[in-house]
Amino acid sequence: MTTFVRRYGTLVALVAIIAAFSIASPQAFGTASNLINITQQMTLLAIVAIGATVVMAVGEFDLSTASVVSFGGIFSVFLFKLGVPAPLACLAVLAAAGVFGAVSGFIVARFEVLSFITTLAVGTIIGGITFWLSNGATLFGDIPAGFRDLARGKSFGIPILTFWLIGVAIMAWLVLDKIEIGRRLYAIGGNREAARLAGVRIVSNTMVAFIASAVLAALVGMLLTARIGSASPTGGGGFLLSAYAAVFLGMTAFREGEANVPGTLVGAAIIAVVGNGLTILGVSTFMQDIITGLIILAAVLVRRTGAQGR
Amino acid sequence: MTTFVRRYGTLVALVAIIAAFSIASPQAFGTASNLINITQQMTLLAIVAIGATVVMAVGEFDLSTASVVSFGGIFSVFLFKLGVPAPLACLAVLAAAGVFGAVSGFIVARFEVLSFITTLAVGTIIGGITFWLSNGATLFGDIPAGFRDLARGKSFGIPILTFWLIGVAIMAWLVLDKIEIGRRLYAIGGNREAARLAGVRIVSNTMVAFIASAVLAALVGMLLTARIGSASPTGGGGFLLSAYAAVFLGMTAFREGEANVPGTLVGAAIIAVVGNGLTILGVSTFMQDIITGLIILAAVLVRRTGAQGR
Amino acid sequence: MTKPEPDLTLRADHAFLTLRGLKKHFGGAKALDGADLVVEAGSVHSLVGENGAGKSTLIKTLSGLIVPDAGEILVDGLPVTIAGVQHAESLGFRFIHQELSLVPYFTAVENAFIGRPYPRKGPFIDRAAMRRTIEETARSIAPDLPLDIPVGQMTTGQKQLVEIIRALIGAPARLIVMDEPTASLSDGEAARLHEAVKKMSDKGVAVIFISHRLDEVMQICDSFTVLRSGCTVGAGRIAETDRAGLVHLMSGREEVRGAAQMPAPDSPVVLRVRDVPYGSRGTQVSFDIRAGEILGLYGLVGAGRSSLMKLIWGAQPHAGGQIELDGKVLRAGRISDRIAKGAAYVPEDRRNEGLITSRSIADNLAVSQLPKVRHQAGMPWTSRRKMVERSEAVQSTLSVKMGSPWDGPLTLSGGNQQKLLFGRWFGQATRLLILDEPSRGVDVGAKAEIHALARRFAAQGAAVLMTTSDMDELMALSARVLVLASGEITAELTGDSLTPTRVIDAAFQHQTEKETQV
Amino acid sequence: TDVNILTPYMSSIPTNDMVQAFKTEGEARGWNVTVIDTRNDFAQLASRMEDTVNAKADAIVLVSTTAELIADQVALAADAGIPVISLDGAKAENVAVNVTSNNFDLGVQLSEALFTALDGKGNIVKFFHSAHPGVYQRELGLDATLARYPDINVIAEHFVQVPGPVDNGRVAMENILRQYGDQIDGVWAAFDDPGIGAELAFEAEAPESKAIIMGIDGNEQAVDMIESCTHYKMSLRQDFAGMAQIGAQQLETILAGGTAESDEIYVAAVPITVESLGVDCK
Ligand SMILES: Nc1ncnc2c1ncn2[C@@H]1O[C@H](COP(=O)(O)OP(=O)(O)OP(=O)(O)O)[C@@H](O)[C@H]1O
Ligand SMILES: Nc1ncnc2c1ncn2[C@@H]1O[C@H](COP(=O)(O)OP(=O)(O)OP(=O)(O)O)[C@@H](O)[C@H]1O
Ligand SMILES: O[C@@H]1[C@@H](O)[C@@H](O)CO[C@H]1O
Ligand SMILES: [Mg+2]
Ligand SMILES: [Mg+2]
Repeated sequence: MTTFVRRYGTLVALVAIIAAFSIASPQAFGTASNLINITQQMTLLAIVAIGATVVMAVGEFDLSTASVVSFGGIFSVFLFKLGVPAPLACLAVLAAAGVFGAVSGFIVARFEVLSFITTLAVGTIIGGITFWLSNGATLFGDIPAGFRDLARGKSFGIPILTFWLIGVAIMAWLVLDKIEIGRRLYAIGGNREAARLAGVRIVSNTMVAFIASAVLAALVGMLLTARIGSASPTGGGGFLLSAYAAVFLGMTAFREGEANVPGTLVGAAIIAVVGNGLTILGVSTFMQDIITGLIILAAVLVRRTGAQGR
Repeated sequence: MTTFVRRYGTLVALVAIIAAFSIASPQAFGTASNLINITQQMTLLAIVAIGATVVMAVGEFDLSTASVVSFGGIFSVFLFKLGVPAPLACLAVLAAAGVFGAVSGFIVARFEVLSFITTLAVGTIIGGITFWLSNGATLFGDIPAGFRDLARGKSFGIPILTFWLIGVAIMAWLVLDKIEIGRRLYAIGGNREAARLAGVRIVSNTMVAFIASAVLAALVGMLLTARIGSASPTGGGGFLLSAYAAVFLGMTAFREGEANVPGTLVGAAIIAVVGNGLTILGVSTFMQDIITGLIILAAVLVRRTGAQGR
Repeated sequence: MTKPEPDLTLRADHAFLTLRGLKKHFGGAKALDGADLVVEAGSVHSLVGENGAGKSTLIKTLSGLIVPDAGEILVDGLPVTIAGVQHAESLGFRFIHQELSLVPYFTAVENAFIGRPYPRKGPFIDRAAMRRTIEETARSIAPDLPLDIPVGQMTTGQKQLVEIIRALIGAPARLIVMDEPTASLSDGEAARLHEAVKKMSDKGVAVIFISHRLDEVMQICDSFTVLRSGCTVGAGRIAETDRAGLVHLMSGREEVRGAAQMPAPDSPVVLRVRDVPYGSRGTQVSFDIRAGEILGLYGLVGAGRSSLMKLIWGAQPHAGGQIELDGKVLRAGRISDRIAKGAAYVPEDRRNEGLITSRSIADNLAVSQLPKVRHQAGMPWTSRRKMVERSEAVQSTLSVKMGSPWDGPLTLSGGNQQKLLFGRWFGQATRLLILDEPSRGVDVGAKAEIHALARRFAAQGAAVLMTTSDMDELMALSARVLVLASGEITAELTGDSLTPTRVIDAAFQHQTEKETQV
Repeated sequence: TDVNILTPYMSSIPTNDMVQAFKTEGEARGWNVTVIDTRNDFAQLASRMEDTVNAKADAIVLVSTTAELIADQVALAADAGIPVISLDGAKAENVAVNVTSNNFDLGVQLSEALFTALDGKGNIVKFFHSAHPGVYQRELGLDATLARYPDINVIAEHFVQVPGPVDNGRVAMENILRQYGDQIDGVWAAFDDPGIGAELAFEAEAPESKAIIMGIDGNEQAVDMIESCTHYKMSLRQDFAGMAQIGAQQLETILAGGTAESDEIYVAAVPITVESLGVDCK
């Protein structure tokens, strides 16, 4: 029992939180439709967090994420305004993001510059480019309906956004856990020197991780734009810390100390559920913050209780 | 020569940047009064960054920094509005911050929860408290002139804020480099398990580091309020990433891979000089971002060129 | 092969691998200074030399990790430039590096495949096939090794076994280089490794075997090369030399070996351990160590020796019972309390538990004794001058081969790193010395120094508790031995009953019991 | 003539509109206009203000911020003889003129319009952001108006997160809808962004709802929603172009050695509604 709690503590915490809110608000919170809706609300955060998970698998941070999300939104609308057809525009956005990721990954791995400062610098540059593309303004109009449909509406009663989440999560899980490259990324993250001694190519594999993170962030930028119908040059600002919170919550969830996709999903779900539940209960903003902080602490500590003291 | 560039690369970069701006704008940038003014402008960032340096010495992050800065400003004005005398109010603010730091440090060290998620959660709670104290609004009025004088005016032609920077930097440098506790903190940061087995007390020393970081952040919150004459519940938001940028720039500056006070000062100076210089040259915001990012990359890469490839 | 050939370099044309005139310097230090090595196909070749002689550096040139400044490498008589790890792998070279390099979150199975082609089912990794591949090898080398737990949770010895298995699986190798593979193995496991080495060489695989355990070198190797200060000073066939000859070539000196001594019968008890619950079954242990005594702890890999020593050191709180030092009760789980009362500890895994690699040598030597390097008593200011003095004292007493005290410890060779861990306790009035594999990876000369040191501590009235996997060392230092098996003390041997055979029997006792029960 | 525009809120639509409009006005007068944005960071705003003074600019325009928040730096400019004006700010010492819509009045105007449309009774949801001094004034305007409408109830309120106010408003509205559903009669948005989010939530979760949304700014996307006969019924457009124009005129006078007309000039806001846009939603 204690072993169970220790092993799956964070998951247990999620279930407990859902149970508690369901009891507090059976009609509004504890309904199938609300729970389904939460999956849609958590999608954007979760996809950014999955990107962060891949980068953390190689033991690095990507702080350019927020800028890339904003860039993804602005650059797509910028291209629409130029009359570029939607599919082409989407490809261009993802490709540009891929280039940013490749640059960060290359600098980090080839020159062994700390990823923290590298991605902060690259993120600042991307922020500048985004401001330049948008003139600092929120862009609205000229967004094709087909593009907007990427993130709105439902199919079989399930929000389209939820399908994106499922798709990205399965892909990332397969890549990290089921195919060779995932093992290489984790080897680099777990012991870079050992991986190098074993002949794992550090530069190219690290680049792959940063490219994945950037491409997913840009995808989120586009989905956000599709969802709200406009793009702001600072629209991605809110994602960075919450995404890493989700990853770190998830690192305590299943495998100790390793960023992993199922864990990140649990982490993102905790954040989304708490936000949803507290708003439904009408808790004031400052109380929401205090309670959210306490719940996150509790969720990571539940794993720890009973762990041997030092 | 190359060894010199490699060893002091980031410092060389700072000097080069100052030289370049001085040539570009001899009347406005390259004057003694402007350079002195930069030391004042960098003070707040640098003090937050010094706090971050102490936490990074034990190998941890403190992401509650931004919230504590905001808290420091709001709580002091809140106390002034209640009529609490300034010296008492300042002590109360620092003490409260110390308690926050102690809680984070204790959770991180005693339960071995990752500092990233711990301080994010604690920061969220502090943010909630700050909103509650301020009702979400920017507070002004009722700030005693004596308090405001802590951060304005000059003495012997040097801004008062610059004295704060000098004082805090010297203190922190002595603590980290000259007295015993510093060696203990670095030992923990270098190899926590080895330090523990060598008899270094992990919990109490880690708590000291987090307390230092929180107290310095709260001090900055008060100095900020004294400087601009108001306190916003989100006023500290801009400090987090730049402070860590300064620390990471500094880690490449002198001692490889170790956060250190002189390095952090160089890092903070680079950020401040670039911001000041580009504004004086009238470079537009987005171009400022792009150039700032490139300069930071160049500053860390200059250290790396010639370093053996892998 | 009828007539023995004293100088193998003369027969380089028959060799599978030849290294000629290798040079490599790090800053001012010459790690290799004209080293030669000739290895015949299917032979087990021993590379010996003192700590810092350049052995590890030499083999790193073979793995492509280090590019030599001068000299050439010939494979099958043809010169090659080894461009990197993968190139070395493609030449059929496999390596067990001296410092453990494993991914802590990965299991043994996952670690074994890093950098190797994975078996696949469609696009996916075939975990079952991975496990099957390593099971076979694991069975012959280490039947008890848990394959499915993260290696971070394993003992040092178990990790060592994982490294060995890793080098043995996969595409057939032409050369396996083992840099001190047995440093943390006890005789049982080492014997199994020796068999495996034999099997490989029978199949025509060449083995370069680096070890400071000269007895095993004599036993399993065919030929040898001796390095001194980066230079080859001798080579030949093992059959034509002896242990003393090797030692002489390595150091130019003779080997000193002492004998274990019992303390005087009336000497007081220094360490008293009473009813401390320990091990998975929570059995209680009790024992005493008297002033001047070196108590040995023996057991197989994973028997629980290190855990017991850590418990006494206060690294984990114990749930009951009592530990006393000089009659004073030690606070459970409080290391600083023990240091204050004069206890000292040398951990077994120097990289992960011992050294703070990001800090200088001087810092590593001062970290447990910071008040000793104060400018002035009572003030917390640290004196750099005193730190340097302390480093110099350690350097000369233990003959540590090092540059500046402000260099990082990773610039030292493995054996010299080990000496730093001893140096940490210099200048303390030591009452209890806890040694976990104290001479792991140190050369015979330094081993003698370490032994002399342990004896000196004991002679000054300290109690010494030592674990070693090296039977010679055990016999040389301890007149009383506790044997652990699966977390329980299975025997206490002393006097006439203390013989290597009895010790090993007791260590295996539990296992045989388990087997007979099944 | 070097004119520096300083603002902490360049990414907000109204601020941006105003900055662009002023830039056009200034350039037409042959000024060299530089824009500096400090992204919500007031410490930086203070520093950049000092730099501008050091660089000896000829005039400073503060946009969307209260000069009181950096009073010392404004005084520094005054000492250096550099005129400071503000747009969308507040009256303050050393500021020659503040051209603005009266934020408190905007709040009252919005509340009146919403409550009248609800016939003086009903439940409303409030989206606010008190951290912004101007937007906070609107909240005070709401409070003052509420006192006169006892039958209007604020059943839920949400502090909008910036950056990302649209999506934040949307998620909050979705969740509030779960709890209150049909009980919601109106949405009061202190600025258009969360109102847009609320409309998106209604579209997805409660298209049949009779609730109406009103906001402030005349944000393009909000106007588009009003025009499309959604729940969005009104947005108060601040006349940013007008403010910029008046501001530029005043500054021109000051630079020519004259003085500003008054220390504060109000520019009236224009309600944008279905009627004013001339669409038929029947
Ligand atoms: N990265 C390095 N930087 C500086 N000096 C080094 C470095 N690596 C090795 N050396 C030096 O080179 C010499 C040879 O070291 P090496 O590790 O090859 O010795 P070794 O024979 O393997 O010793 P041991 O038996 O202790 O493992 C030593 O004096 C060591 O200090
Ligand atoms: N960090 C850990 N987490 C979980 N189990 C551990 C850990 N360290 C050791 N163990 C287990 O505890 C048991 C005893 O380990 P211990 O290190 O005391 O053995 P040992 O006799 O010193 O072995 P070795 O010779 O390999 O060092 C082993 O079965 C090991 O698997
Ligand atoms: O006046 C505007 C507000 O309406 C809001 O959009 C935020 O920015 C301010 O400048
Ligand atoms: Mg070696
Ligand atoms: Mg052991």
